Amino acid sequence: MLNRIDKSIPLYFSAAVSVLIFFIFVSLAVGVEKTPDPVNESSAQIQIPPAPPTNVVAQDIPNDKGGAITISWDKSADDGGGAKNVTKYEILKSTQKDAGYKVIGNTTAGATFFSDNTAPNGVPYFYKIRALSPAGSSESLPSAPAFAKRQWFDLSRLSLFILSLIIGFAIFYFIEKAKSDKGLFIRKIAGLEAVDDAVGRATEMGRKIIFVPGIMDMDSMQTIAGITILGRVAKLAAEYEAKLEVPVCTSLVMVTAREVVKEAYLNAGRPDSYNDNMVYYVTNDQFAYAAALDGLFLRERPAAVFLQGQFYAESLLLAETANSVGAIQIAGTAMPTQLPFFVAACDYTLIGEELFAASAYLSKDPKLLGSLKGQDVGKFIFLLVILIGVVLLTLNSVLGLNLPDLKVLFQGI
Amino acid sequence: MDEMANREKKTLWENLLSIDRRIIFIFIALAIALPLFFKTSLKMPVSPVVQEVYNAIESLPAGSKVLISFDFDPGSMPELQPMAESFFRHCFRKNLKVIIMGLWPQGPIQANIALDKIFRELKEEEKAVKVPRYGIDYVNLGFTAGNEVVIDRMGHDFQESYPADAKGTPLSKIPLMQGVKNYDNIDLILNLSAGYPGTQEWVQYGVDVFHVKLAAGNTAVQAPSMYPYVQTGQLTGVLGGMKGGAEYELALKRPAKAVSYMFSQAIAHVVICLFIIIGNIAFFTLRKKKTLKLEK
Amino acid sequence: MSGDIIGIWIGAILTLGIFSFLYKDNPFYKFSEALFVGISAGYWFVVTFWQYFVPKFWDNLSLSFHELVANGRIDYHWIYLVGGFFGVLMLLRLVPKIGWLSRWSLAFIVGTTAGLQFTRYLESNGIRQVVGTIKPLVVGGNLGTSIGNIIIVVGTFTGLIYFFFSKEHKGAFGGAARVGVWFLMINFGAMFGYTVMSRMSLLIGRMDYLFSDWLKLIK
Amino acid sequence: MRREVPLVLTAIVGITMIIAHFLPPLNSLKDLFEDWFFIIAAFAIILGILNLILVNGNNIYRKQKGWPFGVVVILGFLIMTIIGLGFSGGKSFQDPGTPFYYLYTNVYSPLSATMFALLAFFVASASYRAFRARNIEATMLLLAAFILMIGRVPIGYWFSDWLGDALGKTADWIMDFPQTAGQRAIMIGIALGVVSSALRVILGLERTYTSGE
Repeated sequence: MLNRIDKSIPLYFSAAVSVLIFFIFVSLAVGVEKTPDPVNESSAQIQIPPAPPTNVVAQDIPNDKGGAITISWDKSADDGGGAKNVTKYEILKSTQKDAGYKVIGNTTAGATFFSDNTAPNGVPYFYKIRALSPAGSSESLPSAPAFAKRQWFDLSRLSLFILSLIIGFAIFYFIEKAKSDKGLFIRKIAGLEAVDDAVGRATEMGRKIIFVPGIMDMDSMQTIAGITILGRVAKLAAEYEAKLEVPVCTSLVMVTAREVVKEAYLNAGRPDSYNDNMVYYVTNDQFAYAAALDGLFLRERPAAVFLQGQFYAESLLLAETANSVGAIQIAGTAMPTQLPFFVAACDYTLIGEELFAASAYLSKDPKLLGSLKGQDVGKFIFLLVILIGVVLLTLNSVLGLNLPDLKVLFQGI
Repeated sequence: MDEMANREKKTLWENLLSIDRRIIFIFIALAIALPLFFKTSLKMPVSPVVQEVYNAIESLPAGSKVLISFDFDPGSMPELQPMAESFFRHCFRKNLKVIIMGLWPQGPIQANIALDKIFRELKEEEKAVKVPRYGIDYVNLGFTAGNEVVIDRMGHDFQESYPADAKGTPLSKIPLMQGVKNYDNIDLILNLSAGYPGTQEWVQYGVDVFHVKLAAGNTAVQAPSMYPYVQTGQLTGVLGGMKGGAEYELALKRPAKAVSYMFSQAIAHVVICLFIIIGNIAFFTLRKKKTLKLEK
Repeated sequence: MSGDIIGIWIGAILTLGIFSFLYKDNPFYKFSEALFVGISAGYWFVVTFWQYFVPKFWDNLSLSFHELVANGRIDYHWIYLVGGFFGVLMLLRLVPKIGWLSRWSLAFIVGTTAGLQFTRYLESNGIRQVVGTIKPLVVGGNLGTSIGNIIIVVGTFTGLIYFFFSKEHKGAFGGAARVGVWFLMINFGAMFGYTVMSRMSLLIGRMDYLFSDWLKLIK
Repeated sequence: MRREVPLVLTAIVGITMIIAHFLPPLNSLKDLFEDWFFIIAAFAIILGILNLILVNGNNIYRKQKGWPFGVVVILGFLIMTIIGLGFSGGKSFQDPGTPFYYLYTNVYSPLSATMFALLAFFVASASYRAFRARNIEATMLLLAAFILMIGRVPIGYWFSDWLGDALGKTADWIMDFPQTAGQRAIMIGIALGVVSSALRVILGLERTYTSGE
């Protein structure tokens, strides 16, 4: 055990160092925050027509594919102050500084910016803002020319990019490392230790195992995680010769689940025990699906019920009914709003991240287990960021220092 | 102590611990149903987050355009439908123009159900007020698939997501939609939300990107995760669940369904809490007995 | 008008049918359940057709078809044919010999989901929450905020420690994980309690439907 | 072909999606792929429906236990579908006055809302069973739930304004601080879980659904 911790220390250390270097790099890149110009509110005389908007600035919208310019201005003195009679602003655009302006849009009073999404890349445009009131209108001076640009890399997502690389690399590294490292330690996850018992119990009692992979479609990672768990459970069921039933909520999940279960039976050496009717479609509707499952639970009295995937309000409808027929329930979801109900009504609950770890854990495949260790590196990095960030801010607050706020790193996100 | 009495008592506590859940069900049904027959309205302050929503609508001049996105299904009707009705009452009372849409397939139907009710109410109660006309005072754009992408596309141009309204009439032929290109021409967005996509997406893709003014009504489950947005001003205000709906009705000075429901709500909570207390008393009494037995 | 009254009677009877499940499974519930499954499957089929298939596939293709016929131009809407191609591959499952081609569509879907959610979750569930936790532990002159911040930082920190997989929960590490579990428990309890309100209001809604819309006992 | 194409396709599509997030010109790929997903799902729903009819038809044909309910399922499906596709005015099938709207409001909607409302009962029975102060963890669960339940409704106001306010404030405080902290830990964990699973899928380590045969 000690030996293993020792081995991992250099990695944690190098992860920490790379994070720190990254912080310094980005802090330099982000630089000091500009202080906003004070708004000039001195000229509160009653004027007809309203005072023109001032300080019109047109800029390319950064980090987009181009084609858009943002225009900002300071409010007319009569908007919210002075005569208070500005009703709206019109935005005018032209390719020449002094002529050819056309209205391209308008905003309500109080607004101070507008996005022009009709600016071809590379063409310089001038903008004016016109303040309107019942008494008349007045125009601002034209802005400096601006042109839309296409950016190839979204700099506001740089920190996310680097973080993705670091965590992705850590996971990849441990997957590779695990191929040679046999004695990887993974803590026990109670809910998953119970899977064997649940399947065994179903076999003994001669009752069914019902597996519910959530109510969402294949465009959710939770559904995919649920279905990989189904693969492991189906293999066990095949080995124990327990009866498995998988009612599902969407067609794509039905197709995928059939592939998985068939494969599992094949791997367990019992392809003959598989038939397509084990996995069947009920309805796409959340509550009709719950109604059908509740009826099924009461009629079949399954020995074990697995609820693994993305659940919404039907979570407790399913869990309470299955509980009332005495089934062992192993639930798992990454929906924070539904976890409380599973915790209250089920025997075991996989909480959030444990759902995603489950298939790796059950497979006992060193490569997959390695990826769990990679996840831990990610957690370590997050903990480190929180720790450093909190310490810096606390020092600022207590000692009145002016250390950087780490939040700046993630500004664009 | 008498042997017999002791044994009887024990069974009582044990029975309580493994009580048939149908007994609990009966109590809950009564706790909800009976109070409905009493016209009791509970004392209740209008919280600031609710008052903000009210002010946002109240401060709009007549003729302003309000976009209401219906992002829920019949499951959440009891919580969100009273809010929808209050919003419509308020908007029509102020002569605002209402544009209805939905990110959930069933949302626009829910809007129609609420409108149906409001129109009947208007005809019956306030004959003087003219019933809003389709296409002029309100329009229903219907549902379009794509979740938050819809919000984003509408920020550029409504046409990108809604070439036509729910009836298939091109937007260009609807009087109300004249001069409405994107959010820049909308004065306020209201969102009734029961999950994803909903208020969070409207904040992230509507407010953060296009700087629209947004107020919302949420299910009680979802509302607390929206409070941070209210704190930062990204969200003007939020009505949370039936309670939020009731407070809004009070602010509007037109108590309707939600207010009368609050009494049932309170009684039901008391009943559940009593059950939990009884359960724990039974649990501890039994445990004490067991340890006593062991000591003997 | 009579249609409305019949409608409310149908709705009320089906409502009672579902409620009868609370007592025990019975034919009345079975009927309501079966009707619900059938009707809802039909509902989603119709919705899928009119609101997904037609606008996303049919409308886009007919647009590009018109463009081709009218102007002889090949516009980019043809790209939706790729989606249709994958869709047809799915349907090939009905033909046993070439059913395996449907796996291409599954592969596309699974790949898209994995790629999309990788960045989405890292951003909104990961970084945003980390940023939200970076708070000063001591805020001058404001005890309430200070205590609140300390609780958030300690809770998030220890909660995260609970999720570590490759370290045994022993010693100081185990102690921290234990504290983390307390915070998880408070979270679960609070969320549960908070939700009760919303669940009760659902039942109130149904009771109101029965007593005022149907029986007209409450005005 | 059977084994390799799906694996390669998953990897290419997955990596493209990740990269597209960082390259603005490719951002719209996300929308396109999502549209494709909807199209595939729209085609695939036919498979589910056929399966539904097959399962119930089989029950009816073999006169298995409860077969009359199979008839109800199929009839319900056919009625809704035929009315929705053919007799409710095409795209505006959800407008008030159409037969589809009638079925929606009087059959679908009450069933859906009642099923949802069963939760009121189940919340009560689950909390009665689960909220017992067995140990420290369970006690925390119990206390948090109890305070929130009382604090969220205006019960306190029956007795006095002060009590109602205090209870409400305590409930808000729990939601704002300890609850948020626990929630954050769960959410950050989930982020890493998703990242790791997504990577395993893209690398082809978890591929049960696209290999075999």
